[in-house]
Amino acid sequence: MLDIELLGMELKNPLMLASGILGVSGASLKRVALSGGAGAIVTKSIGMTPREGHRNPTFVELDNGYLSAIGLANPGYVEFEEEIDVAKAGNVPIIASVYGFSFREYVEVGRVMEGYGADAIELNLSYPNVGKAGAFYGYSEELAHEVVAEVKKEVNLPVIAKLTAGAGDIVAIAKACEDAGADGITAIGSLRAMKIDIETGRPVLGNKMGGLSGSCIKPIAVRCVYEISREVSIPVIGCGGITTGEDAIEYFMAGANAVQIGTGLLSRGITIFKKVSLEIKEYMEENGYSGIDEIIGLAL
Amino acid sequence: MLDIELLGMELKNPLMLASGILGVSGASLKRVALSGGAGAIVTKSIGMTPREGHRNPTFVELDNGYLSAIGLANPGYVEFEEEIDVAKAGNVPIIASVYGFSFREYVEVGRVMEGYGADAIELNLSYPNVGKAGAFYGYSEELAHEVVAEVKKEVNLPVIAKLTAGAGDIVAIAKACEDAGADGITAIGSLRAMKIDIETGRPVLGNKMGGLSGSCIKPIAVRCVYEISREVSIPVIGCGGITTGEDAIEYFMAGANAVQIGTGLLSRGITIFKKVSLEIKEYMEENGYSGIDEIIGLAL
Amino acid sequence: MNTMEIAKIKRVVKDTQRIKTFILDIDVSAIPGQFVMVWLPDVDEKPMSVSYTSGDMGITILELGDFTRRLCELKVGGKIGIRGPMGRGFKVYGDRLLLVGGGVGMAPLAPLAEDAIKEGKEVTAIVGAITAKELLFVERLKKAGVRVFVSTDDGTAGYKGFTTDVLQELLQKETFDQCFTCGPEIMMFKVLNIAEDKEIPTQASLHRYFKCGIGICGHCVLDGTGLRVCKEGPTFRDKELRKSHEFGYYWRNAAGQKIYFGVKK
Amino acid sequence: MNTMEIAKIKRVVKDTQRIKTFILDIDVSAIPGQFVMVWLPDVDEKPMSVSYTSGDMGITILELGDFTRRLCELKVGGKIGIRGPMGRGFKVYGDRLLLVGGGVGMAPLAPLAEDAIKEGKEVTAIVGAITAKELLFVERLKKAGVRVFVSTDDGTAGYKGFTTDVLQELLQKETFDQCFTCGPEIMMFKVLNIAEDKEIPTQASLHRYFKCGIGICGHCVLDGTGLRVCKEGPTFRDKELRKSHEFGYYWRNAAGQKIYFGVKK
Ligand SMILES: Cc1cc2nc3c(=O)[nH]c(=O)nc-3n(C[C@H](O)[C@H](O)[C@H](O)COP(=O)(O)OP(=O)(O)OC[C@H]3O[C@@H](n4cnc5c(N)ncnc54)[C@H](O)[C@@H]3O)c2cc1C
Ligand SMILES: Cc1cc2nc3c(=O)[nH]c(=O)nc-3n(C[C@H](O)[C@H](O)[C@H](O)COP(=O)(O)OP(=O)(O)OC[C@H]3O[C@@H](n4cnc5c(N)ncnc54)[C@H](O)[C@@H]3O)c2cc1C
Ligand SMILES: Cc1cc2nc3c(=O)[nH]c(=O)nc-3n(C[C@H](O)[C@H](O)[C@H](O)COP(=O)(O)O)c2cc1C
Ligand SMILES: Cc1cc2nc3c(=O)[nH]c(=O)nc-3n(C[C@H](O)[C@H](O)[C@H](O)COP(=O)(O)O)c2cc1C
Ligand code: FES
Ligand code: FES
Repeated sequence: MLDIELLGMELKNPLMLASGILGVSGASLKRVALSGGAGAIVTKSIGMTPREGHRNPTFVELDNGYLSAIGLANPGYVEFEEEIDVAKAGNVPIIASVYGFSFREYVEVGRVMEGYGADAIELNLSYPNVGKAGAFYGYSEELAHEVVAEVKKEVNLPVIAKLTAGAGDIVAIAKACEDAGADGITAIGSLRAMKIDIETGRPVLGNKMGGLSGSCIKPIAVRCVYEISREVSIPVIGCGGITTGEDAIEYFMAGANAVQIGTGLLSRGITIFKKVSLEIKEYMEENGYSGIDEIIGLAL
Repeated sequence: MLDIELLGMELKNPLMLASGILGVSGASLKRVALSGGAGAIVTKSIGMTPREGHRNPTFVELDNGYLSAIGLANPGYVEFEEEIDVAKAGNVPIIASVYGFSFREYVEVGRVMEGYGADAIELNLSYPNVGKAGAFYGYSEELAHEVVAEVKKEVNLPVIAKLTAGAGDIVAIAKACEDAGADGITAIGSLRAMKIDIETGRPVLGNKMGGLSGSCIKPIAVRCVYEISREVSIPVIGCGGITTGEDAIEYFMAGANAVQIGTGLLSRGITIFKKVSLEIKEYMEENGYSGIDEIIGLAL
Repeated sequence: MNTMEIAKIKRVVKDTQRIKTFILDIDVSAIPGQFVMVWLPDVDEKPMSVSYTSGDMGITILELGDFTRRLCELKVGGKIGIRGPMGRGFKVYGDRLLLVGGGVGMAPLAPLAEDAIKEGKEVTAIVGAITAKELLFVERLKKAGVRVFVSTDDGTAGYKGFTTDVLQELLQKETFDQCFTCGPEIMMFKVLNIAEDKEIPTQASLHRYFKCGIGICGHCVLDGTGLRVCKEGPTFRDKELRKSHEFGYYWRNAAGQKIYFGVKK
Repeated sequence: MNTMEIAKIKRVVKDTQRIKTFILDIDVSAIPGQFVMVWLPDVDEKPMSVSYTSGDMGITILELGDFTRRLCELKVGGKIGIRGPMGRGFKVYGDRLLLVGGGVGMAPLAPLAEDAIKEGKEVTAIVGAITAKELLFVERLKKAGVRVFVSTDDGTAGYKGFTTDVLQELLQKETFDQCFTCGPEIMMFKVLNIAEDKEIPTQASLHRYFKCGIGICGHCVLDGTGLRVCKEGPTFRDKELRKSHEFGYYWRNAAGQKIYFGVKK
């Protein structure tokens, strides 16, 4: 009932683990797939060299969301081969998230991930916390177009561009990515934000600025998915603030072909994928739907 | 203890009513000043011609914020003269918010508001819900520069540019406004977002898209204020999600010289300005501060 | 929190040629005089008084413009969105109550009457309409034990003329502890004047153009007082209305422009 | 919700040359074995075991790198941020308990011992350090009624050698219902092996590089099991650790790269 086909991959349900969430090691990814019930897993964003990331605090809980500034900490693409190997035992499609400080780096890491046996590549053009990586490319139609085009030239896997709502016009950027050959769009990454502790007068995050995730960004993310879905013909993957089946259904109705779940794991545990799957099923049964495709884009 | 001087205006406290909140008539503005205790009041955004705005629903309460799409409904600048007259009995500075569909309209309405005796002008470059008004100008450095420069040429009042975080680089836009002669910056307006009702599969707002306000946008708005304060030398007015003294203090620490309160009125009533003033005072007394200026920019 | 709930229509009653009552499958436990915002997806959302306040809630609609026409097309099983109950309901404290309702203005008054009778109060109602076929809730009131006077503009039932004529006559002979009124604003304005002469405290339920319905946009604010009809109202005491030079003279359209009921004051 | 609280330092105790205990003005009611994330504004935030778990909470810090040096400079009245208590504490069910602590690893074990004694259990502790002056909480344990064995690498106090040597000897003569250990991972690895031989169920408190501390970033996850040290840990049962080929062999640095304790397996 929940199974979908997406970019040539067979997913038992349309719920993916979002990048950067329990995604830095194979053991972790495998657990989310097997015990958690995710339909696909996206790895932590991987780059050319090992990165320690920002100093702590790298994660703060807010009243209605979460701030994070991990700083793209990752072991680098060389050491990540073993992690992908281990993650494969999770028996669900693996989407390798890739970041770079140059077009060349995106291409290089993408190629290597293909070699490791990833099922698709997600280009992180949405990360708000590291200078010339991520959102830097996602803010500009030209840069977004070029990075996608370059990767497409050398990588044969489906390529998904993950975008940010911080860009003035996310629809224009999504179209630029589609033009450049992107096979799908993920919307959205976390939004640049901060928290100051008023007792000490200091920004709480080690990096001062971080990315806002969680239920507070959902209305913005749903809007992005809705606007993008109307303008592109490639699949759109929704992301931002999903904790329940109702949240996911809202995304499908806005035109999402699949969704990713990140910080929702905090309130509902690693098995959130199983729980949300059940909730979607219940809704579908109550309302007489027999396949996810029947609700996709209903609100458009 | 809370009084400030801002752009030549004397405010009994640094808490202003945000534009579009109870701001469409003089009686309403006067009540917010007298019973509410606001230090200054910003009018609804006024344009050249009467506008009925979008169809209802124009306002929806979400889990941790509010969506609105009033659509710049306003009686037009001709009829607004009486409203400003009535509002003056509130005995606090009146900031006239102005929008236009062209540079000329911004200038024209600004000039007329000056004639009506407003104390300052706030250019709405942040409104996300009406095509070629508001955020349209706030998304581009060039347009923002030009609209401010044009208004400054013909209006002698202090001119404040109200910006949106939807712009790719709000700091660049703030700098463009400062270059063009803006006397202050308000950050931020509501953020483009939407809500779909999953029982009916329809977008809830009459306009489908709306602006997100309330506590969920505070971390983004505080970040904008922090980043802008570091780069401009004109006063910055913080706006977004303020409901308590602690919220306001966070903005001051991020560099805001004053703040605006909008949807906070829903949870704390019209007297929110009095309540927040008291909470700020308490904090200052406990921590040994004697003036607001001592906490402004503390976290920078 | 004031979130929207999707309700199903359980029953539709055709009260008059132009008025229908919709009974929904939700219980909002409203105080008579409170309203809900009624959402018709892709069409509009407007305030409606709760005409059945306990148990399954009801709203009673006069077909007027586009929104109410579309609403009145709905059948049993149809879904609408409901936000509420909102605003301030009527406040009853006396023992002898008088209600004056014009047209669909009976909607908030009928549940008020029923509740009052249940609490052992004596209720008299003056119900007016253009014509006999448009009289609303007369049977409902009688069944509840209300003494009912009727007036129609065309004389097809009861007194030929206005509710205010009946009111004036009635108050020659009797007095009441409280008066409640809902209907065209000109009528309510007159009711207030007449009742004030006789020193009967009166509450009126106002209609204004609502956008947010929750007290934030300011489009329903009354001049002179700054009070929000959606929040401090829609029911107001005579004393509150006396402070508003707007009441009885003008209202504001969706743009916030003043629209005078008659000639400009 | 796991929000940060700002705490004031009420008391500073210099436990050894390199270890200090900070008593704060907040009560987090932690279970021994749980940790808090300690924030030093503008510096860093790191996990620390709660060493005084009821009443005013305490943490006990070994000066090691930049963060702990800056922390140890703080005086009474200084402010730090605290998130927690977090993670899973030790689970006590037996009556004869054995604790094996190395260095600052005594931090979570001391409150465990005190609580157990209060509940009438028999507690034996093996406390190890490099040298006599670095022995932590020996007096505290004795005062609570714990039977204490001491070992130092240099023989300046108690047995000259490792805690594991004392353990091996002790288990020749006696047995226990449960064993708890915290300290260098190589030590804990050996303790597990020795206790397993004697069929004594053991719980160990692990150290890993924590970023989020709350179970979302994945940086502290153990290979082989996928368990998060910050969430399913930091205390683990021997059975859980046996499933991880990482335990005793390597950890991951801030970048997530494997760092081997000794030679690569
Ligand atoms: C608190 C409150 C309770 C209400 N309860 C009910 C109810 O129980 N039943 C019911 O049928 N209606 C009720 N209304 C009115 C309802 O909300 C609609 O305004 C009305 O039904 C018109 O709807 P429409 O969109 O179909 O017509 P429209 O197309 O909006 O209007 C038709 C005509 O009515 C005029 N009009 C619209 N609004 C106003 C106004 N506020 N004052 C004066 N003239 C106006 C228009 O100018 C137009 O000529 C209530 C309104 C309020 C504020
Ligand atoms: C659950 C938990 C509880 C803890 N409780 C305490 C406690 O009660 N008291 C206390 O003093 N410390 C405790 N720690 C350790 C503490 O969090 C810091 O890692 C430690 O104090 C080093 O801090 P630093 O930044 O000053 O030194 P750093 O500069 O970070 O490190 C100094 C040296 O230690 C090494 N190192 C750092 N982290 C690890 C690690 N995870 N494994 C192996 N080697 C490492 C570094 O490589 C370096 O050589 C705990 C850790 C965890 C995970
Ligand atoms: C701790 C953390 C780390 C993240 N790291 C990455 C990352 O490396 N790459 C990326 O594309 N997104 C990253 N994100 C963003 C998430 O993938 C996701 O887009 C965001 O959290 C919004 O989804 P949510 O509201 O479901 O959490 C990270 C988010 C968090 C909370
Ligand atoms: C109902 C409503 C109407 C608004 N109308 C305007 C407007 O006309 N002009 C404007 O600049 N901002 C308008 N705003 C945005 C607010 O001024 C403010 O920037 C936003 O609500 C964020 O502040 P808050 O979180 O305190 O509400 C409106 C907001 C709401 C909720
Ligand atoms: S309708 Fe918005 S304040 Fe009343
Ligand atoms: S430190 Fe982030 S999951 Fe444990």
